[in-house]
Amino acid sequence: MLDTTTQPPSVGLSMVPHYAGWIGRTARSGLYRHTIGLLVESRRVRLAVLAGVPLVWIAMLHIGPILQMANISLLANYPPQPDKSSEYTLANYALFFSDRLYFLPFVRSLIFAAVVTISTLVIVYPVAYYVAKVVQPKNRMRALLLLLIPFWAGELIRTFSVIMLLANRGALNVLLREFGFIDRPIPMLYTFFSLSFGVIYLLALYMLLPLYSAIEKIPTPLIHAAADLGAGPLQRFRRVILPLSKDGIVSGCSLVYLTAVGVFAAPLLLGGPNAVIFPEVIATLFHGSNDKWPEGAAFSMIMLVVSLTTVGLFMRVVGGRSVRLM
Amino acid sequence: MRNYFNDLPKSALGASYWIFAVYLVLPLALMTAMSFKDANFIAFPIGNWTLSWYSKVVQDKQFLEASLYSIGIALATTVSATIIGVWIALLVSAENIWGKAVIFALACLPAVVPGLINAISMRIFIRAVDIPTGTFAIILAHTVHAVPFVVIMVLTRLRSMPANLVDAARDLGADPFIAFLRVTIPYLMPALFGGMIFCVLTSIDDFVRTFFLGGYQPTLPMLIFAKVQGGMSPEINAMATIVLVVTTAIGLYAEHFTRRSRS
Amino acid sequence: MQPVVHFKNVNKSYGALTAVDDLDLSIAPGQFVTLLGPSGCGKSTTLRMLGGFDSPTSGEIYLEGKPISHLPPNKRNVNIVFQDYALFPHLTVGRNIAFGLELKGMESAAIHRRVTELLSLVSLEDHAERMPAQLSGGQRQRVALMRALAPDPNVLLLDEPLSALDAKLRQQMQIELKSIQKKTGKTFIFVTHDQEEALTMSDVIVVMNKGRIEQMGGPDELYARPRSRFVANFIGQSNFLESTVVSVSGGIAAVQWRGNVVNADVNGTAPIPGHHVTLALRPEAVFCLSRKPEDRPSLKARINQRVFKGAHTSLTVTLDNGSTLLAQIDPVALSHVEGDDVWVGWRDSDAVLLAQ
Amino acid sequence: MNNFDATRRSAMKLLAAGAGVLAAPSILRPAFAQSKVVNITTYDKFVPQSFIDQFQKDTGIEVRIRLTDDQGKQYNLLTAEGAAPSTDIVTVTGHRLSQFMKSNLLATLDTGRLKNWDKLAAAYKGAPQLTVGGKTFGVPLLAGFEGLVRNTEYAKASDSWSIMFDDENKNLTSYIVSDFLSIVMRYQGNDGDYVTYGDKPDVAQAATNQARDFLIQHKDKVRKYYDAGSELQQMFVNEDIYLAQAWSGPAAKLVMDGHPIEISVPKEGTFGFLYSFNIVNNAPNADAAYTFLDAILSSPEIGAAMTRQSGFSSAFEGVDKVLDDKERAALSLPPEQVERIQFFSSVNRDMKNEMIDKAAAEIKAA
Repeated sequence: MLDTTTQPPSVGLSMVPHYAGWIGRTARSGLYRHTIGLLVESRRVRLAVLAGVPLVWIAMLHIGPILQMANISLLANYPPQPDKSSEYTLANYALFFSDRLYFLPFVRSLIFAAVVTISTLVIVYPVAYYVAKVVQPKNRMRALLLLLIPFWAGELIRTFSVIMLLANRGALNVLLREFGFIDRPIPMLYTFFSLSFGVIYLLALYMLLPLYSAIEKIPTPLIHAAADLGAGPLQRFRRVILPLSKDGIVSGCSLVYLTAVGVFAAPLLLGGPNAVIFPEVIATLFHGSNDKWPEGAAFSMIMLVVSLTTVGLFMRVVGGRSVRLM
Repeated sequence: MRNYFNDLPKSALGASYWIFAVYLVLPLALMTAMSFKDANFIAFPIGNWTLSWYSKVVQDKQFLEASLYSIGIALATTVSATIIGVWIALLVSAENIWGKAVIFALACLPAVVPGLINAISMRIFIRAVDIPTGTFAIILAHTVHAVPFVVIMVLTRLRSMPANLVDAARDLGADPFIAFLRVTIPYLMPALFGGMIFCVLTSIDDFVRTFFLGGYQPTLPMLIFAKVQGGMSPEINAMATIVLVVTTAIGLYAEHFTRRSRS
Repeated sequence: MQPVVHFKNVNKSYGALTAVDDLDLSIAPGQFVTLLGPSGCGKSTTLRMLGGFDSPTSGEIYLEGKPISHLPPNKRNVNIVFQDYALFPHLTVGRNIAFGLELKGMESAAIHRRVTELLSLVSLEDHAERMPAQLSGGQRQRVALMRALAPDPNVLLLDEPLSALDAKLRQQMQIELKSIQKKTGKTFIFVTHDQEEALTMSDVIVVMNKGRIEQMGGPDELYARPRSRFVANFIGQSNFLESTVVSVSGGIAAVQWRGNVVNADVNGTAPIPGHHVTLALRPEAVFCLSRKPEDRPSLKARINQRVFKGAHTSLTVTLDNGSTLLAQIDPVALSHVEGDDVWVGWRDSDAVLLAQ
Repeated sequence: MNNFDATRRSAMKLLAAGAGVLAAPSILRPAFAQSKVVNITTYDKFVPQSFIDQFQKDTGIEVRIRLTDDQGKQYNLLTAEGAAPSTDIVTVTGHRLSQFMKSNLLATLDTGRLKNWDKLAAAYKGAPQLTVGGKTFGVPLLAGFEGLVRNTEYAKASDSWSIMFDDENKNLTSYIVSDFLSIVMRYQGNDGDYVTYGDKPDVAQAATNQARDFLIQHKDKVRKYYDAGSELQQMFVNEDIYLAQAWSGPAAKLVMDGHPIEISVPKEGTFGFLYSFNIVNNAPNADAAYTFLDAILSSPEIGAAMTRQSGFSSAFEGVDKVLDDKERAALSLPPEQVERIQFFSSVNRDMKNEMIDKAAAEIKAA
């Protein structure tokens, strides 16, 4: 029925693109049609296949270990010991609220995480904006890559490299002394400054990527339109760019906050004597010389619930729709 | 085209970018410089320079084995996390599924549980279900950690996917599975690619989970931690530098590759 | 002849909402059929059910005599051109068109021949290696059409495929679509809310409203003989004259309209004297003369508004009985302006009675 | 949108490579319990590779080393593994030993099965730390103490711990909180090892609190609380601190490397401890473990290698003769200082750990 009087293809045979890929062959093979082909035809089977693996995975490996943790947090003693009872108790949770020894680092951790989150946002926002909107599209990947590469070095190495920079005989102090700005090294390491410096250094990526993807999605003509209507740079930022990048801000802040609450190695290596924060308390309970797993588990549960609730509230108040990373 | 916004603040934005880039790169540059120091401990000034640490590292069988082992684990983690993550994302994005928000929240859970807690609870768990420690357990733990990130990325991409694409494939004779392979997967590729890079990086960087679930073969971070215990020597810097150079080379190659195919 | 598509008492409801209400529709092969109606009238749902993306709540759909209501889309020999084309962004134009053929298991060389042939049908032979993103709107539309035609479906479904194009391109595509349909001889089922598109291309128009068929027929028939007020209003413009039947004879009814007795075609209805009826009268059927004609009945009116529309001029006139009529006239034939008196009237057969 | 193909190809390559790794069954299930294997959890380079190679050749037993960097992690791992450990020999430091023993993680050592047991230096054979109720746990390898470490270029010499609290050293000291608490208790004339507090918890708590309050009062002298020896080394090298309480090993390594560092035992005294190899309870390859431990004891060279790696003195007889002068100098203490070292006991550990941990947390949080 088709009109076949049209000219034959003018391209040579060698230029004939290869059609009929493996998918077509697979789909028509008897084996496929009798196995997967039949399976996916039934709605019910399809739903079971779709839901089965994820639900089992989540139940087993996402919830299972946490439930184990919750279970241990309610035990009087764990690991089980012959001479001690292993009854269920709420004492481990009560301990947290009764002793400011634990409560204080917890509050400190939350405040620290909030400060780090806000600082990271302020530092990274112009950078993300620059890459997403100012850099030419063809160079964007490259500009982004330059910022991503340092994150591939590994947490430990990056932490140590901060030490190399800020120590009394670190690069900065050596340089300042060399140029005669100072006689004695400025103690920068093991202070709140070095701690924030390091943690932001570790976590900036989690802010950069969501911000970048959110800002990149803002149509550039919209910004121009705002300028056309007489909005100055600040107004454009406040009334157009900021609201439109809200999604990215919410996801970036949530990710950085949650990671910062749980950050463990950096405070240990970079913080001064007053930088004791909650994850260290928990780690001490697990690693310390007394068997305090139940307390550690209870504190972990508290930390988990509180940090998740905080982020949940934050999302509700600011109104981000979903967490996104890229 | 006039670019109103860029006139004045452009230079300020550019400066912020470059300052930030220096902030990220400078400490690592110092780290690299230190790998050439001819001494047993690292500190400024560098004094005598040497390449001996590199020759030592390159000949170090343990380092090579640990690197290969880490890469193997990272790749296996990437594959399994991608499969599971896409699967969960598809479930969450499917219509008529009850409790999607709950499933999504639970799928993201491991991302927000601190690593140490995650590691210990996983260790107790795999003992309860009788999985031996070792490669499989490490991959399992790394996968659990990476899945939420894959889910989030894939879900974001799925939400921007025109609903008609799959319908069109079905209409042209593809069953749901073929349509998924032929249309959904290619559409998800940018998200999958990002997710994969993330999986590889978190897996290669992970120490605490690996320690709790690992066997007798050290991964790269375990080896480095163990070496740090004996003192921070330039040898560790040399290792870190090699890792960094290799990953950078791969990253640049990937970028070059995508750029070339785009033009 | 056996209908190629037959909807038999098909219902579709989403919860309390009824999208398609007891649809009964037969479509003969080789026709260009348009489902026309406002948004939410059930035309798209009808199309989706035929395509296999929805299944009827009750009733049965037959394709060439075989029930297909519960077959998945990939098992039906129908293909859709989607409103947004749904071209696969990761495949070249050629591979997009080859998609359905690959799944049919056709070998590579045959696919290549077919793809080239289809592309040449729309003069896009040299675009086979382009990505969809590199094409213009009209080109994408053609590729989507060819992709859907490639597997040689019995019936081609088109879901408002022209709505994304600009006016000029849309007109051009209308002609092209019709010619492709003629060339291929396939049954096209076209969904649109645009009456002009429907009138231009269709062999048969099915006007739908609230999930039901209002009227079905050829474009001229639908235009000239709308059965209901909905159809008369949706296709073209109409004057509606609320009147009472006086008498009926020989297919022409005399009705009382605001003190005047006028004649109208019964249009298949069975008017009963004394009952209330509505007359539909196309503006272009209304004549306006400067003097009272001798040979036909006419009414005196005054011009309210005169609007120049290019090919014709549109007049709004007020009759002595207080009602307003819309008329289309040849601007050369009548030079009267607002406020002037004219005589208006129409041929008996141009006014049609609507079903109540 | 056009880079789909490229990304897909590279991603496919990744997928394929990953699948290949998954498919290799040999690395999926390492067998911990094989007849000819011994599994050891220890530090990097602690057991010399040349020795391992020789041992494997001689006995046909494969040596598998799991690297660790921390006692606590090692303990948690064993605890989590419960009755089915994946390791045969663990490396335990003295101050942690009691915890391992209390949790039933270690097996008693049948010294009769070790032909070379006599090659240990007399002082360490059946050291009280390794002995509970007449039973021996573990082969002592190294001995260390908690010394006062100073940078000889910047910090004055001192014969007393009091220099750690001198205003001159504000923001220039560092210590491991829990370890230093014991020392400060001793400095204040109390029993920092809690041996005598068995039935006097009130006295113990008072002594602990006294030390705690003193440390809180002098918190301004502290630059940082540290955990790992490598941190201490780096702080000294970077000149972030001039003075510290530290385990002798990491400090001695700095001395061996030629840094201006000195270790001493102040007159108030300090504590000493042992590193030991211990066989794990329910060890899957106990026999191979005994063979391995016997071989370890056979030569002073192995002891010397351990000393060089860690900076601690060897518990083996005759190691001194193998070390060079510089190494010997770094390890040697004047006899009167050696006498000030009191080795950690194994009694009353629960009370000690409980009180010290609590006080340490309070100091940090203050």
